[in-house]
Amino acid sequence: MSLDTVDNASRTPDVDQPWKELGLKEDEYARVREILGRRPTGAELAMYSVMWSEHCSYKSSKVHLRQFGDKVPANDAMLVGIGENAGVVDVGEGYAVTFKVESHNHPSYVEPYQGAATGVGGIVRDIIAMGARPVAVVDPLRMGAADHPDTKRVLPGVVAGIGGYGNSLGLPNIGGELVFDACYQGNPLVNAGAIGVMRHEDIHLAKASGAGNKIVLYGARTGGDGIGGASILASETFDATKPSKRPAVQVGDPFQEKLLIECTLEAFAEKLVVGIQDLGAAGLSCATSELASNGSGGMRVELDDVPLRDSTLSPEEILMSESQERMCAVVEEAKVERFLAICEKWDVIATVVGEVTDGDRLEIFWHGEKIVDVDPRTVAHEGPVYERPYARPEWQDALQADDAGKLPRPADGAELRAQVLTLVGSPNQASKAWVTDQYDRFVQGNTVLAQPEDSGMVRINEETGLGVALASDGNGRFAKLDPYTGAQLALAEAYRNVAASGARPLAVSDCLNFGSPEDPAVMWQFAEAVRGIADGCLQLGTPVTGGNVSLYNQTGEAAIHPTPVVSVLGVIDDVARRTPMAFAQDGQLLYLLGDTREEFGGSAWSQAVHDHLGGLPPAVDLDREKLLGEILVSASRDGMIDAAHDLSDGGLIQAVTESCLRGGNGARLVVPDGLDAFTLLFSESAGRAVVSVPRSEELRFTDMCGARGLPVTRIGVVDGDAVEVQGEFTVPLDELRSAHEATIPALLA
Amino acid sequence: MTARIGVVTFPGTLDDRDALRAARIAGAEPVSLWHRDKDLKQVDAVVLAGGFSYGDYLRAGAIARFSPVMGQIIEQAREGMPVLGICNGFQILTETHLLPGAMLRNNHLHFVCKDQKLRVENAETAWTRDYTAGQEISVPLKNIDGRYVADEHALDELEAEGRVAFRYADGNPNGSLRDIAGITNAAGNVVGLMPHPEHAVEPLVGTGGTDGLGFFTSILKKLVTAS
Amino acid sequence: MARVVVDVMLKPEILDPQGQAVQRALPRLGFEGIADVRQGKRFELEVEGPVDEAALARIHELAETFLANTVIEDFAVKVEESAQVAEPAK
Amino acid sequence: MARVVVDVMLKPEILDPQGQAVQRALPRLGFEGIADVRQGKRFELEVEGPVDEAALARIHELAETFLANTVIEDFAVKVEESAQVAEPAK
Ligand SMILES: Nc1ncnc2c1ncn2[C@@H]1O[C@H](COP(=O)(O)OP(=O)(O)O)[C@@H](O)[C@H]1O
Ligand SMILES: [Mg+2]
Repeated sequence: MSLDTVDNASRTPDVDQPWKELGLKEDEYARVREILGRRPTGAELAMYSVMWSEHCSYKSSKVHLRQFGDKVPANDAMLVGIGENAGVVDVGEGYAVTFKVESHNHPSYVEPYQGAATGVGGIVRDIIAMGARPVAVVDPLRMGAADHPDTKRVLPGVVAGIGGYGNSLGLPNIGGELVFDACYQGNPLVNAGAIGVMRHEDIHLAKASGAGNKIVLYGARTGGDGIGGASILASETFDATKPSKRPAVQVGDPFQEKLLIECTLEAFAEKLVVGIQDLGAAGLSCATSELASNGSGGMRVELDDVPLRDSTLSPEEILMSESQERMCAVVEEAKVERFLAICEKWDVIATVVGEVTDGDRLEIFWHGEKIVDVDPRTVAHEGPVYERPYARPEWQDALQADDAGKLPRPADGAELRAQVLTLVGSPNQASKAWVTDQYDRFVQGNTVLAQPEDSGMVRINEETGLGVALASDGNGRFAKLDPYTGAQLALAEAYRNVAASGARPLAVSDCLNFGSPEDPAVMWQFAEAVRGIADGCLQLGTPVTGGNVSLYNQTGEAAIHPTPVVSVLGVIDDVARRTPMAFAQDGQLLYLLGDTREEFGGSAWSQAVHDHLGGLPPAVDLDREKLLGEILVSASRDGMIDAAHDLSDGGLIQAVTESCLRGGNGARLVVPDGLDAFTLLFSESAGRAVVSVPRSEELRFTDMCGARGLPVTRIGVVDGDAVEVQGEFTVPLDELRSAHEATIPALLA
Repeated sequence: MTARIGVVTFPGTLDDRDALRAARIAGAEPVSLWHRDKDLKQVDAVVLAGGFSYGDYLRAGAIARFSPVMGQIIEQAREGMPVLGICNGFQILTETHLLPGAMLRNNHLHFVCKDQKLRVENAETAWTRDYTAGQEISVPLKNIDGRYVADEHALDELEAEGRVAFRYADGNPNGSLRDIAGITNAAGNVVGLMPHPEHAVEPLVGTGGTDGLGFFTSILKKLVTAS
Repeated sequence: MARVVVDVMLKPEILDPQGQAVQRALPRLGFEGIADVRQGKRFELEVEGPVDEAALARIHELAETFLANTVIEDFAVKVEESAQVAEPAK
Repeated sequence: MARVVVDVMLKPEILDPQGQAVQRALPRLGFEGIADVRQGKRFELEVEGPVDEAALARIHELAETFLANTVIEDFAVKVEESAQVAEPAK
């Protein structure tokens, strides 16, 4: 097949093109022709099709995501907002922090180890592309039913992949989630997040400006793996003689990525970089068109200069390849030599593949012929936008009417005790140490809190103790019952987790995992969840700085539960003041903060004991969350509490169990007036936390809560080596521990 | 004048900055060494830190052993310069045969990260003098290739000569033969262990203990009194 | 008892970081003239009973569904002539 | 270009948990009649120039000093008859 040049395309308008196989719709292809005023070349078609895919263009979600920009709360901390590789916030002392969560769901189902590993690799490159040193990763995970045989294939592979990649990069894993539910059976969710730290002056953006500046491609060679993986395309369409079915899963090379981190940071430190972009989904198509369209000029790229692993690749394939561990930097001509020398020092292959021009076109050449000549904005930013129809599904009413409050409750103390053991040993409430022990949480020597604490916390300034905390949460069951409230509950929980550790919540990133946008019911769930997060962030004063959308998590007609995962980043002036979750001191008083109501819809109890999902999720009161957060942060700062644990799924008994086991101390609980034992232990009312208060601080603490109007109830004391609920039952810690810790290892043995 | 402790960075080394920090906290002057250097910058002792040198793709430590800096380190170690290999550093030391045996994939096949109790068996090496024999310390363990193996004869010899420097004290985390967590050469200047003392030098971070600091204070005292 | 060997290698178009690491180290060790290195896995299965077509078909299936992930790997099943494969190092 | 294969296996007396894990999984997958599984590494070297005695001797040395750790591993060097080894999965 002869080369399809721009000239050729103008001369042969009627050639049949494989736009359909590449995933474009008829009207999208027509629009490409209209934009170009001719038919696209094969290379241009490749670029438009990957960049206009759902994954890269956000064409179904864009109209909703705009709310994150429209409803931004006033917040001085925001330095870089939505639209860049990751958002950046000011954390004080001249430091800035960037963080983001992304999904790698589909690849992780097909090849769990490499799919998850390359998910970590991708998010870490987003962080370095902002100019930051990555300092930690997190991994919110959702798997099919715990006892399903395929879970045994997927989960260990995913965990090994996340560990294998993150551990090899030297990034402590400081948090995540593991939730099992049959709804994720064919569509496990592998979300990976990362945090990076930089000085304000080191913030870098993805833009190519300054005519004459060079485009340097560095990192791994480009290979034939993962071509069009973003839009899950086959590549045969380009040339039927090529090896068929190029796999859309890539093998990651964490060693190469570690070198990329070090050499990129060294180049930043020497101020050699004008603009920078990582290569992720849509590879070079994305990097070149985004760099060019964010900058002031045009760009010219010589595709022949791209270092290849496979010399038979066609230009279309080179443009679409998603080979991992590659970055693209814009460097002034005079600094190119030094940039290449740093790459050489780190054994990283680096090549000048083009330059910034003073025009406004992105032009790509192959064997001396022009094969791409486009306005880069039309590729990167002016893709299709869909107003997909959405509608509240008919079944929603019936689901909400199936009230969990009507489920049979335990008849006596003995049954209550049995249900407590069932709950804390159920797969979703059981200890996740089997997973987290496979992650290095100590590397870099700055980890203050990690699993199983409420949030992960790392120190960023050794001298002053300045630190940041991150928590990621989501509850698909709540979101299924009511997506708006469910999304706000995820936000509230992450916010509360950060505050419980003593850090002040600052900013939000989200990863929105949903079914097919072509289903109006799913689209409604999505719209409601986005609205919930946007409204919630406005009220809490924490801006959304970025995020990721993963759609089509669906097998046949059955979509996953709507699963918005929300990450909240917090800051703490001195990590010495962090609040751990362990009840470490015998004799300290236990206080429950917040109101406890009869709220069991979507609760862990309704799942673990009755396998039930119905009713309404707990009510959200974000003003209350804010107040609770302020109290928790003040109490930590002033040394009034020694331990705090937020209450979420599993309610009070889950929190008390975890804090007791962590500290190796028991607790004696008394049911306060106005509550029954069952509701006290299992309700999942939001806006609550349990704290352990030294007797000397009791008055000061309760006075503070009283003065601020936060309900505070004394519920017991840290004591002994059992958890006792007075008048109901006693469970020795050992028994709780084996129930809590044995479940996951047994499932995966 | 205080002692200069060099920490080697191979491509893929991860805990180099932690080891430099630990040396500094102990009062030494930390010095960065680069894998391509042939010059050891007049350091008094060397730490080979943890990580995945050159990706550890062939075998942990196998490629690092052939790097330029190792030539000098091997030579000077034979002449008595103190060398501490932590985790990947220990793996490198076995690949160079400065220490006997080899490290294999953990018997449970998983990476393991935990707070590990160790018993100090030999408190007379250059790196363990600030401990007492039989003392139990707690430091982080984190690796996937941490299973120490050697043939029976070599193991017997290690035991007979008191060269088992550390043993796992609260359960064997990886199937290491005879619970061996770390060993020393006959002269006591070259010590390797899988757990990470450099992550246990500050009360707030890591496992929150400072049991690992003794490695760095031991060497400092030895070097400063010797000079 | 017969030995059946299953070799599993990454597909040619897939990045092989392990093989690359070995190859990059060769010049430093003074080895030249090796154009490419790929690293894969070798499984040695000791099979009870006769290694007939049926047995091989089953091992083929085992390789395809379990030992290899055919999204990224190819495999080959071979019956070992002699049981003595690896030569002990001297 | 000729292909030389180096197979590296753990010595028989050394515990091979990877092989054991495969073996333990077999009954669950419905496979019986496999008495033992060992897992090792396979290196495929593409050699430039003739694979004569001298070349093989050098590869033998490479295997002994680098590809295998003879404290724990045995190795075998073989010249591949045909270049087509791994059969592509269907
Ligand atoms: N759910 C979301 N919420 C907020 N911002 C989002 C969301 N999804 C995507 N974004 C933003 O849109 C931009 C493009 O996203 P993405 O394509 O994932 O980034 P990248 O190209 O770095 O992978 C980013 O700035 C990202 O933060
Ligand atoms: Mg990006």
